[in-house]
Amino acid sequence: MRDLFTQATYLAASIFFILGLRSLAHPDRARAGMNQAAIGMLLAVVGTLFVQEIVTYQWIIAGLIIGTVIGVPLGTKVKMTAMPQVVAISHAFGALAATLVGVNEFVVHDFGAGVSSGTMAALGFETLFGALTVTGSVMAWGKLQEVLPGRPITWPFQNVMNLSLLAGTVGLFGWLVVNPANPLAFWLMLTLSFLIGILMVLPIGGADMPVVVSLLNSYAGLAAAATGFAIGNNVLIICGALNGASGLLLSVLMSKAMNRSLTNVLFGAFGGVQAAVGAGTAGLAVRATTAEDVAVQLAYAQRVIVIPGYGLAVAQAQHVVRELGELIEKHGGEVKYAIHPVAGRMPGHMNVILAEANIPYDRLYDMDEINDQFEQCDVALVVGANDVVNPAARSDPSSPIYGMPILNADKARSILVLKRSMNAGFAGIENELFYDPKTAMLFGDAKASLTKLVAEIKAL
Amino acid sequence: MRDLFTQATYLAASIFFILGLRSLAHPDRARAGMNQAAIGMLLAVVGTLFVQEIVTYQWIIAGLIIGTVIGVPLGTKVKMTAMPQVVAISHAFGALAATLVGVNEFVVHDFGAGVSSGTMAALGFETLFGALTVTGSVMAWGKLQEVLPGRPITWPFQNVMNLSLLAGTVGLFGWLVVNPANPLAFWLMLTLSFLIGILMVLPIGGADMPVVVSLLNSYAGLAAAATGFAIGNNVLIICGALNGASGLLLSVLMSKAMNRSLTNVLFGAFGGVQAAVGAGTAGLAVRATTAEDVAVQLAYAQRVIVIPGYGLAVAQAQHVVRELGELIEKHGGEVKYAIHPVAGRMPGHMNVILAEANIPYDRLYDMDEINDQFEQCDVALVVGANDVVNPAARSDPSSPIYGMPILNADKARSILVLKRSMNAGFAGIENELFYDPKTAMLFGDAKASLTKLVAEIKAL
Amino acid sequence: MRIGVMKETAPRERRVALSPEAVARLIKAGDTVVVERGAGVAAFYPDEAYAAAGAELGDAEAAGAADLVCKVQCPAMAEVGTLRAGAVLLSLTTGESAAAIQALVNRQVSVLALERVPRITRAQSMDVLSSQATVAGYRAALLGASSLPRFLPMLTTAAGSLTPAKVLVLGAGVAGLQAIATARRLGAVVTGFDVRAAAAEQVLSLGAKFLAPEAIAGDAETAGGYAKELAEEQQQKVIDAVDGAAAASDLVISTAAIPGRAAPRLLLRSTVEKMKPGSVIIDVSAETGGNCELTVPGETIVHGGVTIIGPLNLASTMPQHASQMFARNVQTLVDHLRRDGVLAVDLTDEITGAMCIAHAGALR
Amino acid sequence: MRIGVMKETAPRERRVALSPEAVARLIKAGDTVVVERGAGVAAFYPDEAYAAAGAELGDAEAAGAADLVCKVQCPAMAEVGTLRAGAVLLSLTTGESAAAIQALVNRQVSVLALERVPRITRAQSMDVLSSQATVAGYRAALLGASSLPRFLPMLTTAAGSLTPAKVLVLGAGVAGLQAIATARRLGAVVTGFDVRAAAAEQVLSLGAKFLAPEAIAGDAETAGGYAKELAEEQQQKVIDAVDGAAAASDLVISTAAIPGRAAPRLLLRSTVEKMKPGSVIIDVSAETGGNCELTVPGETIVHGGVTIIGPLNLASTMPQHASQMFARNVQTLVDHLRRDGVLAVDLTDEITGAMCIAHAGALR
Amino acid sequence: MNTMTVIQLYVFVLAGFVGYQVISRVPPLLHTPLMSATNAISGISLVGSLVAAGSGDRRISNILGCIAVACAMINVVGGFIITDRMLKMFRRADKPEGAK
Amino acid sequence: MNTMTVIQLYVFVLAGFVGYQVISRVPPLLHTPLMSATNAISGISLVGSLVAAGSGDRRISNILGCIAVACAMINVVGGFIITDRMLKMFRRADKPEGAK
Ligand SMILES: NC(=O)c1ccc[n+]([C@@H]2O[C@H](COP(=O)([O-])OP(=O)(O)OC[C@H]3O[C@@H](n4cnc5c(N)ncnc54)[C@H](OP(=O)(O)O)[C@@H]3O)[C@@H](O)[C@H]2O)c1
Ligand SMILES: NC(=O)c1ccc[n+]([C@@H]2O[C@H](COP(=O)([O-])OP(=O)(O)OC[C@H]3O[C@@H](n4cnc5c(N)ncnc54)[C@H](OP(=O)(O)O)[C@@H]3O)[C@@H](O)[C@H]2O)c1
Ligand SMILES: NC(=O)c1ccc[n+]([C@@H]2O[C@H](COP(=O)([O-])OP(=O)(O)OC[C@H]3O[C@@H](n4cnc5c(N)ncnc54)[C@H](O)[C@@H]3O)[C@@H](O)[C@H]2O)c1
Ligand SMILES: NC(=O)c1ccc[n+]([C@@H]2O[C@H](COP(=O)([O-])OP(=O)(O)OC[C@H]3O[C@@H](n4cnc5c(N)ncnc54)[C@H](O)[C@@H]3O)[C@@H](O)[C@H]2O)c1
Repeated sequence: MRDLFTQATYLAASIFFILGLRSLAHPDRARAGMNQAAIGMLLAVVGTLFVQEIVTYQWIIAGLIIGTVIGVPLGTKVKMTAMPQVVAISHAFGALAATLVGVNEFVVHDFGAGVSSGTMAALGFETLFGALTVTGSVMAWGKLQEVLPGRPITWPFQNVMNLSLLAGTVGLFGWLVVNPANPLAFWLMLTLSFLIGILMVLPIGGADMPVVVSLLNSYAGLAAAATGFAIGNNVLIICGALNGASGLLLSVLMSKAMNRSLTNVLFGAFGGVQAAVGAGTAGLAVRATTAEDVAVQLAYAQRVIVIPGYGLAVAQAQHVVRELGELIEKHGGEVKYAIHPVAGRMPGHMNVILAEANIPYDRLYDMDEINDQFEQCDVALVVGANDVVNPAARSDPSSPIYGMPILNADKARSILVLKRSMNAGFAGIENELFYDPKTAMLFGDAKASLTKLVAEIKAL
Repeated sequence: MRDLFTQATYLAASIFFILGLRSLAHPDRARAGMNQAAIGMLLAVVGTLFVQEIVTYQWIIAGLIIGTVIGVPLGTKVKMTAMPQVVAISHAFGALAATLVGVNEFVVHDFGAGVSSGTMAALGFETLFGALTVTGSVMAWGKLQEVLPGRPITWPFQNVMNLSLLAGTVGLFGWLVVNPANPLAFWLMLTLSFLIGILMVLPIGGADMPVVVSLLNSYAGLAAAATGFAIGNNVLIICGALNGASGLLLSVLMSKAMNRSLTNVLFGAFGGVQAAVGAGTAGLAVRATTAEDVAVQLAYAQRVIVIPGYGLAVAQAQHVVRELGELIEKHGGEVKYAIHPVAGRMPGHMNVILAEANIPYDRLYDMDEINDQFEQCDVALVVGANDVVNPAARSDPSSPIYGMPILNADKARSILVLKRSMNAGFAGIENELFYDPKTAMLFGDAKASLTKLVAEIKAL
Repeated sequence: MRIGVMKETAPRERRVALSPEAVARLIKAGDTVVVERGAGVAAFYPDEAYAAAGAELGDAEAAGAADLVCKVQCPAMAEVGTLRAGAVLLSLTTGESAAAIQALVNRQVSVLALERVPRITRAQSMDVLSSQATVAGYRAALLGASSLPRFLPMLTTAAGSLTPAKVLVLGAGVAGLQAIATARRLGAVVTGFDVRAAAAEQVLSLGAKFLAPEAIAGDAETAGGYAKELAEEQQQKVIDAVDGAAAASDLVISTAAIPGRAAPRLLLRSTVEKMKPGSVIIDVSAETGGNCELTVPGETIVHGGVTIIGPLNLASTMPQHASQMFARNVQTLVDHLRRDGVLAVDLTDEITGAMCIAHAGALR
Repeated sequence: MRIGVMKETAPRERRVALSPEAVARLIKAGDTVVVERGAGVAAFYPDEAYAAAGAELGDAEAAGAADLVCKVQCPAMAEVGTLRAGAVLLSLTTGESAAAIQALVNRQVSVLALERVPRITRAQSMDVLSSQATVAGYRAALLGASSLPRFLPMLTTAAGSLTPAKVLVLGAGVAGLQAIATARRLGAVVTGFDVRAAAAEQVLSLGAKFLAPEAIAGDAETAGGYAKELAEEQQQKVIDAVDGAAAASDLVISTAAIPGRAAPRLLLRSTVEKMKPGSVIIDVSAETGGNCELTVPGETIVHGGVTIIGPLNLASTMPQHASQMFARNVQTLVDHLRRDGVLAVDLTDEITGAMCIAHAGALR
Repeated sequence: MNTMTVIQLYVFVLAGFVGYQVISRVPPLLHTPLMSATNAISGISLVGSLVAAGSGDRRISNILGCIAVACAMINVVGGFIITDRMLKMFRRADKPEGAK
Repeated sequence: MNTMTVIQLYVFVLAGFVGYQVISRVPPLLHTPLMSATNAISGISLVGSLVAAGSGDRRISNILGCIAVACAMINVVGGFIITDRMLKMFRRADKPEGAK
């Protein structure tokens, strides 16, 4: 009866987890969904407390209290900007728990003498993945927190070394499966796993840490699933599988969003294939983005100012830009068009083009009318404009456009630039705005890019 | 070892089934996916043949040969138009197999004396659902094949009668679970189940049979899952669950596509809530459709002729119609616009409106130029036009528009009309075209409908 | 059947009743067409084009001797003699003296008045009022744009931002709607106004705004789709509404008309005086007296910085396409009149009956 | 600083150098402005508007006595005397006799020529050539549309289908592009042509087509963004290409110009004779001799059914907005010339230096 | 209810989830082939039938099993063939070359 | 490999499928919260830790288990709180009334 209750809570918990994750597909429902998942967790814990094997509760209570006392401030006190680090460190703790459970199983079963090969395989798997996740997460935390240097750390023969370590660990694992009662092998494997976690993350750059954390998530999932197999616990298997699959997929998707493959992210430093996304005059970096990535940002923006330029006309993208504007408005945002006096190639070029798409006149704003509003604007969407948003006009007396008043796109909270390349505009000069950390570049023909954005926003 | 092999094939088969069904989300990959599923089925069969319980093969071979000899011609010879019937009948066979397995289990275990309550529950479930699926499918076949009258068959107190029968069956089932060794209850339950299948389908109209077949699919799935529980077979459980869930969802989706709820489809005849979708002057029926339903038709059409009318201008839908046209062209179709001389409310109204959306002049065709091309056109898309496509102008001398040349929309292979209601146009007269069996009506403001169509096509 | 096309003699009339293209269609249908030399020159249809289409070229007498004589304007007194006695005349009969009509009657000429084509669906392709009003509306908008000392569209340039012109179109019939469409195309902010209830939706369907004065009781539309005259008090409401809107506008194009009556007065002197210097009024209804109190038909006057133009026969200022459309209407009518290859004036016919104002020596 | 605005005396000139709005801006910046009575009337800016903006009204002498005198056209010989000796003059200097300039020099007037504003980004807002060319392009398209005997847009009506007019725009500079945009707005099928390579993309960016004659060797663009003269053989290729395109067009708007030289000849008599009767040529370059061989500057001639219009000073036909833009350019220039509230003619300045053609009693 | 049954319940629930998610992505156009496809897959009761037909316990088992096998086989063979024929129609009819 | 393990393998595979499908629908904007959410859920190893901490067999179990419980709890509590804080930012900030 007791067992039945536990099983029922486990089943319910699994369902809650799945539903919770599903709800993340909809920004509006996501929070409610995560509350569901939290309830699932509570159920699983309560269900476990009724398990027959549990005979004493003081240790449990102690652990729960300690964990809560540390966990709550960790979650609440940290600044929003430090979130990725916290996720990494919280992850390390979770993995440590899994590792400890594995070690415990090994220890209590007479140092392996009391387990079958199959169970040992599960146990070993658990310990291996758990351990490397622990150190890997700590390393990721260090890189994100800038305790460790953010740049990839490499040295000669690193590759050979890592591979041999890995081979050694796998060998030990195999030995353990064949002959479980082998404490030496177990402890050695554990140590090597910790080491691998460190070595794996060292050569990856700080900016790629989110991918790493997500991948470690996947490993932690596999460890949990292995625990589930070892102790015959379904909720562990299910959650483990969920995490294993989703973590892997997520890290692939994240790499893709950076226009790189997962292998490139993980082993990029070795092959020297470091993808140079672009470096500006002053060694500054350009942030290239994808329609997918910025679609939600636009959809949920409150105030968007569109800055059309010559490129909009060249791409004949006027109709699509109107569509995008309407879509943002349907999502509750406000869209204005900032018309620079010399945007385009003839006086009134933008007026003609936008009128063709039937964009109402009262959405069009003169430079003087709108220049004060950029500070409150969430996204400045620069469509094929260049010179008219070039801060050099304000700051660089040697520039041919010095003295021309410009649209204050650089004052916006974030800037999204749609153009085909890093090529210059009419005046033939570089534009610092594109290297601004707040700026994301969506490369491609403006019409194509806008069409993609529209499709992405509609698909939300 | 043997068992392990069977289990492995089962696991593989399950994965193949899931992947196969997934591929149905993409018309281009669907066929390949179904081949995968077929391989899965083969694997499952081969795996089963190695099961320890199987000791004799002649009966198996006989059954397989008979099944193939009947099944192949059933699948290949039948006309495309008779497909739904064949699905129904093939379904009846599958359900019969499940029922027979259930009966056999009951019989061989000493007429229930040899089974536990739990197993009996599974067995009973299997037999109950299997049996009602058999007769239900046969009835559906009859209605589709027009062996039985297609109209809903109803009689007084039908509702009360069906409910009491159902209650009786459930009662018997309960009795069996409590006391498995009860052959009388078993046979009675079986008979009642067969009866329920018949009675359930009788009051449903012939046109709704696809929904019924899909729902029976769901029942058959549940029966299979029950079998799986009874004989401890995972592939049966998985396939059963897949079918159970997908059949139910599919019947809900299909009902929705008809703008009705599943309950309305199943019990519509009782409450007299028969949804009158619309009936024309001459008792003809109007076919209302949804954007979802026609999106694929448009996306895959080769030749589309758009007929704009006054409603397009009223809805100010010119920009969206251009977008839709471009989308169809991206899918490889060809889009032309047929401009009737008096479409709209002023000479050249359509020209002005379409020019505003920048639809190139060479896509616009005069009535005389295009009237011969309707016969080759897959879809005539009538957007807010009415009088200019009214066949009464050709055929009804008493009509106020008699003698006016019209666009031959009625000659197209299919016609899709976008308007808000069944209201008349300028001339104030009914339009037969809307009652044409080839015509589907998408009701709503033209701009809203077109926007939906665009979104649906993009989501394909 | 023998068809004659006479050259127009009225001042400012540059159109011709049949274009070479229409002539070709008629000849294909079996008719013979005689065109007076030079008939199409003002509309940029040289005689050679007619000859190439298969027409005979002749003098006025030759054209007048046909069974059916086509003309744009009603023949003046001096021209009546050119027509064969007993011929059928197809032309407008507006703007001509009753005396000329009487002379035609006396000559046993059957007169089919083009402006009387009934407003039914089937006759749409014969309706010259619609086709010529289309031209007039387009020309009115162009004339307005050309007369304004400012841009119609909005323009943001290095030399400052120019606001779009506000255009008010009074009367949203065929001409009014076309004027709205044309002004909108040029980028103006357009408001339309009409007393018929159905007009509001039509104006909106062109993307323009509609000026809705306080509810005008009932609908001001007759069965034929034309407007009827308003009651005194309603008229006042209309004038008040127009007054405010016009004062805020840069360009007013007025096309309001009531068939058979003087054009309704919508723009008073006081309204004009409220308008900004540089504003323009194009009074398309000048022919029937004008919608504006100050309009002088056929002339351009400037009143307190406001230019008021009262153009006459606007369609004729775009003679080629106006003639092409006119000719297509006439040709469709001829096809309608032709029975087995011969001309038949069937007074019981819904269309012919309505058009015929004189037959067999008597006014009808 | 004291600024004077003189009334224009040249025939056909309806613009004024400063609008009330620009006057208000200058006064806000601390200047005093004297406006000659009636200076803005032709542009629909009444004297009251200037007074309301804070200007003093006076006669020509009062305006001429200012530190800085603003005018649209260069003062004629008779007007030179009105200017205070040593004043600074801000005006166009095209089209005026060298004698008048010499007289100004003799009077120690510093002349800043508005047409010489350098074509650099910073000076865009002072460039009257650009702003006035914008007006000219728009007006040329309107003039063309009004002069055509046919519709510009396509129209499908009960009276037949009318094909859209084909418009060819020669020279895709500021005026040409604006003409393209305006004709496109009206629904015409527009083709643009220019010898500068960059123009192709610009024409396409307006949704028009580009006529690309067989590769013209090298690029015909100078550093300033202007075109240079073509070699003989290239010139022939251009003429051939234009010949074919023009023959197929209903309306040709030609704006091709080379600064400081006669307009290039692009339309020969033979080309005009290939055009359809009723076609129209608007030769915006008439002022510098015309792109068409038959153009008579300032007149409208008809040659074989083709109307050829050689308008002079097109910008002035839309005086209100043309003046507004002109005034904004002038005002920005004045702001540029003002240093600590006083007028400073700094010849080392990139813009002032380029504009100054006479200073301290000497031509530069 | 033993552990085995419980874990089978897990399988059932998870498979149901998968089924639901998979189906909800299928476009309406393919609903009919989908119906046919799930029908074909529901022929999996063949597996149960095989065991019955091949068992050595009783003759009745063999007979019932043999009929069941035949019926299930009709379902499987017919179902897959029909589905395939339907899907064949959904190939993009003579897709224009070069179009993407 | 016993039947139990086999059937657990089914559970594993199916759950993997579900995970894959669920994640592939999450928009990129929510990838960071998603990462955080899966991290929180991976705290499920708490369940294993509880069993260890509560077992009566050996003291070592209790101690290791207690540490594991604490660690897992940090993961769970921290993870859920962080996720919630992130998601809070994604509410449509002061959505205009009446807009749908
Ligand atoms: N308005 C006037 O009267 C006038 C007249 C003459 C000159 N100008 C000058 O023109 C400039 C106008 O500034 P602006 O910001 O409008 O234009 P801009 O500075 O010339 O920049 C236009 C940008 O659009 C991009 N682009 C071109 N085609 C595109 C396409 N199909 N899709 C996406 N992007 C495309 C180009 O970058 P990629 O190549 O990387 O795509 C280019 O950098 C000013 O310098 C002004 O002085 C104006
Ligand atoms: N072209 C001319 O010069 C001219 C001038 C005067 C009269 N007419 C007459 O006008 C008619 C023109 O024919 P037509 O086919 O263009 O128009 P129509 O026959 O008047 O039909 C228009 C249809 O559009 C639908 N509609 C209106 N608003 C809509 C919206 N927002 N969204 C979707 N549908 C909308 C209406 O149906 P719902 O209400 O159900 O939506 C209506 O049945 C002819 O009878 C012609 O003789 C023409
Ligand atoms: N069905 C057909 O065959 C057909 C053919 C042509 C026109 N029509 C319709 O007939 C109607 C009128 O056509 P028209 O242009 O020849 O009419 P019109 O030239 O006689 O009048 C022009 C417009 O002035 C308006 N008007 C009258 N008094 C007014 C006032 N006091 N204030 C404001 N506006 C006033 C009228 O309502 C009309 O819209 C239009 O709706 C047109 O669509 C129908
Ligand atoms: N950056 C700036 O500040 C600025 C300001 C104004 C104009 N511009 C640019 O300068 C260029 C020219 O301006 P504009 O309109 O004053 O020039 P313009 O009036 O001198 O000449 C008009 C056009 O005629 C063209 N042309 C010359 N010879 C030709 C021939 N044989 N055939 C065909 N076309 C011929 C020229 O290329 C030019 O485009 C434009 O590209 C414009 O965008 C730049």
